Order: sequence, then structure tokens, then C-alpha cells
Amino acid sequence: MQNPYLPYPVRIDEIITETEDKNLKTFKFVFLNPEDEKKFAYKSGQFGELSVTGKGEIPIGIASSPTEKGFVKFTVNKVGLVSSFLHTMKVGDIMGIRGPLGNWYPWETMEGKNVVIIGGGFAFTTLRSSIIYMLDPANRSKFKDIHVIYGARSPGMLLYRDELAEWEKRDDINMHITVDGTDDPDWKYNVGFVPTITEQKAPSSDGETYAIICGPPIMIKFTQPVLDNLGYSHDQIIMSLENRMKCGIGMCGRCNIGKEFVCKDGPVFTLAELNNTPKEY
Amino acid sequence: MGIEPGRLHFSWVSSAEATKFIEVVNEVTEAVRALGPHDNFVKHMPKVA
Amino acid sequence: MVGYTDKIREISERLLKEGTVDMVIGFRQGSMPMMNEPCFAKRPEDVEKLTWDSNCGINLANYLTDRKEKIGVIAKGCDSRNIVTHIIENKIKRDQLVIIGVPCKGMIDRRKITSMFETEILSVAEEDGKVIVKTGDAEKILEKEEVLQKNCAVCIHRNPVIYDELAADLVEEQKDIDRYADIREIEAMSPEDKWNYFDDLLSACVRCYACRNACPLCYCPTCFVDESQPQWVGKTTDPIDTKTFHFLRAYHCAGRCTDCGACERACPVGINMRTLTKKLEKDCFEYYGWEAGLTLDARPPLDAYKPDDPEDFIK
Amino acid sequence: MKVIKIDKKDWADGLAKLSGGYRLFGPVKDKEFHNFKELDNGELPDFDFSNTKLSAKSMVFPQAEAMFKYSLDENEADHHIMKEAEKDYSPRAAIGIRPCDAAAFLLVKKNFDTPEYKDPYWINAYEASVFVGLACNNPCSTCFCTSAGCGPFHEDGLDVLLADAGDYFLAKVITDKGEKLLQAAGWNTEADAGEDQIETLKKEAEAKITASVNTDGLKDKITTELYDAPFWEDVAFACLNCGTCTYVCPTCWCFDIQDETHGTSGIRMKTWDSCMYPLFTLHGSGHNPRGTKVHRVRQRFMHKLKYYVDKYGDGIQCVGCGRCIRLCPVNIDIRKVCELMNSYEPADAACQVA
Repeated sequence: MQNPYLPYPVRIDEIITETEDKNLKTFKFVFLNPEDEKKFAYKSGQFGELSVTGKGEIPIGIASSPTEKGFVKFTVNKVGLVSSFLHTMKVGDIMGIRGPLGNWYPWETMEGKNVVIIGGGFAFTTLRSSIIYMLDPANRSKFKDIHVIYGARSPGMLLYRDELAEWEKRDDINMHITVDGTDDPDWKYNVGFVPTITEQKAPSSDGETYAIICGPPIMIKFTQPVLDNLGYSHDQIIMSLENRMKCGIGMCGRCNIGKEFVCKDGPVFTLAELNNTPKEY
Repeated sequence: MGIEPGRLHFSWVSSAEATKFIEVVNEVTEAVRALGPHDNFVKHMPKVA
Repeated sequence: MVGYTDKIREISERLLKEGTVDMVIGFRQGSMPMMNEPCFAKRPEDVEKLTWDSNCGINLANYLTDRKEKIGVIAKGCDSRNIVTHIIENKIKRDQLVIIGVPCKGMIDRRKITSMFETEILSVAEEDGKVIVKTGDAEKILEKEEVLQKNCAVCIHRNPVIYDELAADLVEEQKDIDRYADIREIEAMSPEDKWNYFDDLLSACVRCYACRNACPLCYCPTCFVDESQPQWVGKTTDPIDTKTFHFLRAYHCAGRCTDCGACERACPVGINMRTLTKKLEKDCFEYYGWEAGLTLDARPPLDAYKPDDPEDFIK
Repeated sequence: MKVIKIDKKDWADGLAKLSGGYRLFGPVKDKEFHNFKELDNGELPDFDFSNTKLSAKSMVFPQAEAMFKYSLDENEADHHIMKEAEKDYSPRAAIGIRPCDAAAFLLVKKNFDTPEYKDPYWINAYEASVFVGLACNNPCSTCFCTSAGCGPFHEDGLDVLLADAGDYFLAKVITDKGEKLLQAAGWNTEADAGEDQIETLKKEAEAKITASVNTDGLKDKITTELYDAPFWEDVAFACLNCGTCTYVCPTCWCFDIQDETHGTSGIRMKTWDSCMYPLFTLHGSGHNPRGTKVHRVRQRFMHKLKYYVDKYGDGIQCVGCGRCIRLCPVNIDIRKVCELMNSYEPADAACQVA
């Protein structure tokens, strides 16, 4: 019987400070046992439990893409006991990862369709994974138009800035980067909240388009009516939820919304599914 | 709750009374050392199943 | 005290009809012998469920914390003292409350009665200072005086200390009570015996925190036992952690505890944790002449400064 | 099925034989009440009880148990790597577990033993256990097992059912595991008409159960309507949000994972947790999806009486042991709440009927 609570040992290989407030860092991990990397076969949208020995575990979306080999990446916001300690750790330190956990964005359903990715703040991690995955030469032809609407408070709070710039240059992806506000005269992208930019830039749904939304509750609350107006049906609006988790495998009982566990039956749900559950997220 | 008398001391020491501070600390240290170690509140690894 | 119910309903109905209060907090008949359930009435017709007898031991001040409505609250002596403490500590405003005072003759100790019978108790009734207990095969009449909760037996504030309405005439306060006999016994023990006594006292604790949650003083947004940064106390039932919880909780109640007995009453495994809080209550009384919750006009001893404090424990 | 007669004078000898091959657990009186514990060497289970205060769940699901151990000492080769804690999964036997507590394990098993993931701690302990149940001849007034899919002589989840028949026990063999245990104890006299005797005792015991709940309507209720029902404020008002109901419940399985260190060594533990506690669901951001008492009380009852019903299609997550009713400090009664839920009709639907 495989013990689902036992983390794979990993070494921190690289740490990148992502945002100007230094609260978000991306950790690149290498598995100590190469065979563990094979066991950690994941899809974009899944998460893992980062295990800091002596402190505990935190559930974090996987920021790397299954098409990137030899490592896994997680971007961690400094909030609680474990994440704060993780932010003090150094390259070379040993810790653990459990997973991959949860479900993923419905890649097979979305094949042959347009995909609109809408993200806000630091909830862009599994969306990065998704973009890298879709842009991979082996996968790009599976999807029609790809739009990305991504917003943060200010230019310095955007994650993965170098990659965003590269994607901007490509013609097989439509980037709509935005910030709530900036006094930077050289800012060459959008200014405005994500729902507003979505209204202006997102394609209307023709039944052939899926929207993936990931962000703070307030952003989701105001983006949803915009998508309704654009004609998206609720089973084509895909959301990734967050709840407090411990076990990650649907057993410890805290992350449920109705009978579904966000950790095991989610974190990815369609809005149609969420309409039928209590709003305990 | 099971702490012996003599293990707890209270003193007023003003910030200007460095000498008194040294005396008090030495007295307290000696008094507590004379009592020996107090293990009641020492926690070890929890005994769990 | 059985006749109190009618008067409580009458006052409550009036307050709700007049719109003086948005809700009345009181008790309704429980589903088990010797158990009543705290409840609220928001409409005049709801007052029919309100009841009063010697099984209303839960401290209703606990249900007032941070509420915004105008509330009528039923209060026996200890409840009223905790309401005073709540007002002093800004957990509720005096002008939000209509206090319906209930002069109290003590609550019955359901644990004591249960332990007196071999088989399950099916009903308990009260009449003229007697308690009539029925089991499947027996009936026994007990003197209520003999089955009081331990804190009620030594209570010297049975009448509410603050009230706007009264549900009955004031009762005579108990006099010449030796309130601290049990505490003196513990005080006389050697340090080692004390340690063993508390070790044994707390050994059954499952860390459910019923005592803390039943206590009207324990309203901290995050209790120290739940803090993770730093984590003061471990999360298992390790004896050191369990003791740390109980000792520190007791200290947090020093100078505030009214010995209402809610903690003991709530404990599912019957721990007499009042031996901890009562020692501190005794010290506050003996060192500072202080009894918690008697007046709105004085600060409790541990948050007030007096230049003439004898401080004879400081060298 | 085979029924063995065990003379009470042979009881202690048999248990002594068993203690060679099994770790024995049973009800023992500790100060004022009975608890279900591992028996000390030579200690006999005390059957003079109606039910233990805490359920027998700790035999399989201890309040705190080590999962992993590790070293934080960087001089050690495998520092900061989790290693399995030593566990004792040698055979263990519950002697005198009530049928409700044994049946509860079957409900909890659905949570810990799933097609996708298996909790090794729970499953290993469960599989190492033999359950010798003690039938209830005298159920309490708060027991509603017969309407919660269980009963005083319920056999599901047991390996042997013991019925106290005065000078002797009747031991009904339910599984091979149970038969092996009886043989190991040297109890092998078949009782005459044992099944009939047990059946008589069973009927007598069932007749004594007066409490019941109706659960037939729960399945067809709409989750979100039940969730929005107006009665929750009233149901939750008295609740203190202590964890008593969840700690004493044989079917409550929620847990926490905690690290604890001492010097440079540490363990990772699985510990009981409770949906009654605000911290159970508090996000790092400070947001709490179940931030109020009403949320938390509703979660407990909705989980047991609706979510579980919908998820597994196999009745409620309750065996009717009545502990939460007896031990709730403020007398919140699951029977009343179940009735409210089972009979709930949303106001607009009721208008249509009228």
C-alpha cells in the first residue's frame, strides 16, 4: 500500500523573488530520487503539498508545466507558518513534495476550442503552467485561439514578468496584461481592473470557447457577470478554488463544499457545478 | 501547582540600580541552583500511538 | 423557582411587543433530564418556549459577546456578574441590555445525581425544595440543598447584582459559608503532592475545550492554545500541554472569574477545573478584597494601579 | 451460524490465553466512567456499563498518532527526510465493543479506504483488529440505533457477537477472524439453541429502544435548499463550538496533520480535529469560509445527514449511539435536528402545495 502522506524528498534548486513586495517567491525543486519525478506525473491545474520538515505542509498549485522536465516549480505567497519559514530557506535545502493532487483543467474537453485564461494577483501559478503547456509545439495545434487576461495591482506585482514579455511577442497567443494603476510612464500595456479588461478584450462565446478563471474572490465576483453577458454558459466557465487543506486526498474533512472536497474532487470546478453547492470557499 | 517555594522571585530593580541587579540575579541563581533541576514542566517528544 | 417561568415569559413578551428589545436570551426545556438549552425568542409568540428551573446552569453572558442587537437577557446572580464584566471589558454595552434578573437558589449538579443511581435517570422534577428522581425501576426524593452544584453551594451572590426587571422577589443570601475549604486543602499540600494532584485531576482531559468555550471570560479571537506563530502549546493530549492549557487559562481568568461553574458543568469527562480558577478567585479576594463583577464602577485589580498596594511578595 | 457458550468462570482464563496472541482492548472504569482502552496485563474488561464515554474509535484512530519521524540535524545523512514511524500492527482484539461502535468503523472506512487513496494508518490498524462485540441488553433512553441503520445486537462490523445470558455469554461467530479468536481462547462448547436464545434477547433489547429518527426524506432534499433553511440560526444558537460532540462520536473522522520537534528530532502526527473549531477552515489570508458558529454547526449536521447520504448512498453517517446528545454541554440534540432536516420544505414549495 503506497502511503499517500509520505512526501517525495526534494532539494531546492533555485529561488526567484517574483514581486516588488518580496512576498512571492518561486521555488524550483529537483527530486532527490529520479524515479520520484516519474511518479509525480501531473497535469496543469493540479497542486502539490509542500512539506517543510518540522513545520508542516501547504497546498500550492503547480506552476511548472508537464512539458518542462527535470524539475517542478511552485510560487509561494508568504502568509502563514509554513510559507513564512519556506521564504527563509536557501538553495540546497532539503524538504518534501506530496502529489500531484486534485483534478486539472479539462484539457481533453477543451481540445479544438478557444481558451480564455483570466487571472488576477498571485493566483496565476497554475495558469502559467497551462499557458506553457498549450504553447508547447506538441500541443499548440490542439487549441484554437488563446487569450490571456492577467492583472495585478501594479507592474511590480505581476508574476513571471520575463515570460509575460516573451508571450507578448508571439502571434499564437493574445496577451492582455493589465494593472490596477501605475505611475510608470513606460508602461505599455493596459490599465484597469480585470473585469473591465475582460469586457473589452475577451471574445464572446460562440459555444466554442472556454474561460478559465483564477483569482481573488472579488475579481471572480465581478468577472462572472461579464462572462454571462459575453454568452458563456456556466459549464464553460472553469474555476479553480482554494480552501484550507491538510491531507490533500479527501480525508481530513476541512475543505469540503457540500459533498465535494476541493482537494480531491477539485480544485477545478465548472461554474455549473458550483451553482449546486454551498458557497463555503 | 507544584513549584517549590524559592523558585520564583519578585524584585523591584530600577534601571539605575545596576549593582542591585547583579546582586539579585546572583542570589536568585544561587537559590534556584541549590534547589536543583525542576523537571515537571520539561516537555519531551509527545508520547503518541 | 418553578414559578419563575410565567413571570419570565410575561416580561419577555412585553419587552418584545413594546419593541424595547430585538430578542430575549433565555432557556428552553431540554430533551434530557437536568438539561436545558440556551435559546432566543425574537417574536412575542416565541416566549412560550422560555422556561426556568434548577437546570439553567449555563452562563448566558457567554451568548452576549460582541452582539449588536438590543437584548433582553435572563440573569441569575453569576450571569449578572459576568454581564458586568462583559460591560467593563467592552464586550457588550449596558444600554443594549434589558437584564431580567432571576434570584437564584442554586442549580442542581447533574453529575452528582447521576452518580447516585445505578441505572439511567429517566426524569427529574422539582417541588418545594425537593428533587424527585425517577429511574426505570426506582423513585427517590432528594433534598435540593444536598445536590447543588458545588459552586452554588458556596455562592454568596444569588441575587443578580444588576438588573432592569425582576422575575421574582430577591432571595436571602447565604451567610457564614466556608467558601474555600477545598482550596485550603490543596494549599496545604507539599509541592510534590500538588503536582500529583493536578496531574491526576487533568489526566482525563481530551482537549475538547468545552470548559474554555462555556466560559464567558474566554472570548479571545484566537486562544493561545490555537496560535501557530508561535505555537505555545502542542496539539496532543501530552500531559504537559494539557496542564499548560488549564493553568494558563485559569490565570487569564484571575480577577474576572465569578465562580459560575460553567466550565465544570460543560466538561464531558467531569474534570473539576474550578480548583484552579477558585484558587485565583480566593487570592483576589484575600489580597485585594476583590470579587469580580459586583460593580460597573471599579476596574479589576489586575488592570488597575494603586500606589498603596502592599506588594509584600516583592523583595 | 455457530454459537459458542462461554461460562463466565472460564472468561478470565480465556482472555489470559488471548493476551498471548492479541493486544486486548476493552471498556474499563476510570474514576467515574468507562472508557475504551488498551487493557493492562491481566486487566479484565468491565462489562458493567451502558456505553463508554468516548467511543472505541481511538483503537483504530488514536487522538494523536505518529506518521513519520525525521531528523533536523544536518550532520545526518538523511536529515529533513520523512521516514515511516515504527508502528505495531500485530493482532489486536476489542473485547466488549458495542455493536454501534463497531458498525461505525464501516462508515468511517468509506472515508479512509477509497479507490484512489488509502490511509495506511487507519487501514492497517483496522485490519489488525478483531471485534468481539457486546450486545446491549439495556440500551439508554438516548440510543436511537435501530432507526440509524444499526441496533443493540447489530452484527455488521463485528467478528463475534457476545450476548450476556446471566451465568454465561453466548458468542455468535460472525467471521473466520472471530472463530480463530474463540479457538485461541479455548472457548469451543457449542450452545444448544444458541441462535434462538440470542434472537430472544435481541427482541427484548430492541423493544426497549424508544428513541428514533426519520431519515427517509434526506436523500431527496436539495442540498442548497437545506443549507439555506431558516432553522439553522435556532439550532446553532446554544452551541459553544467546543469539540465534544465530534470527539465522542464514533463516526467523526476529521483530523489535522501537525509537526512537533524536540531538539533536532521530530515527528509528523495525525491528530483529531473538529469542524466545530474556527481554525479548522481558516485560510492563511484570514478569510474563513465557515467563519460563524451557524456555518460550523450546519456543517456538522449537513455532513452527517446530507453530504454523506449523497456521497455514498448508504444512509446517514451516524449509528445512533446517542453520545453527542448525552455529552453536549448545552443539549443540542441530533434527533431534533435530523427531524427538522428530514421534514423541511422550503417556504415557496410549501405555498405551492397549499
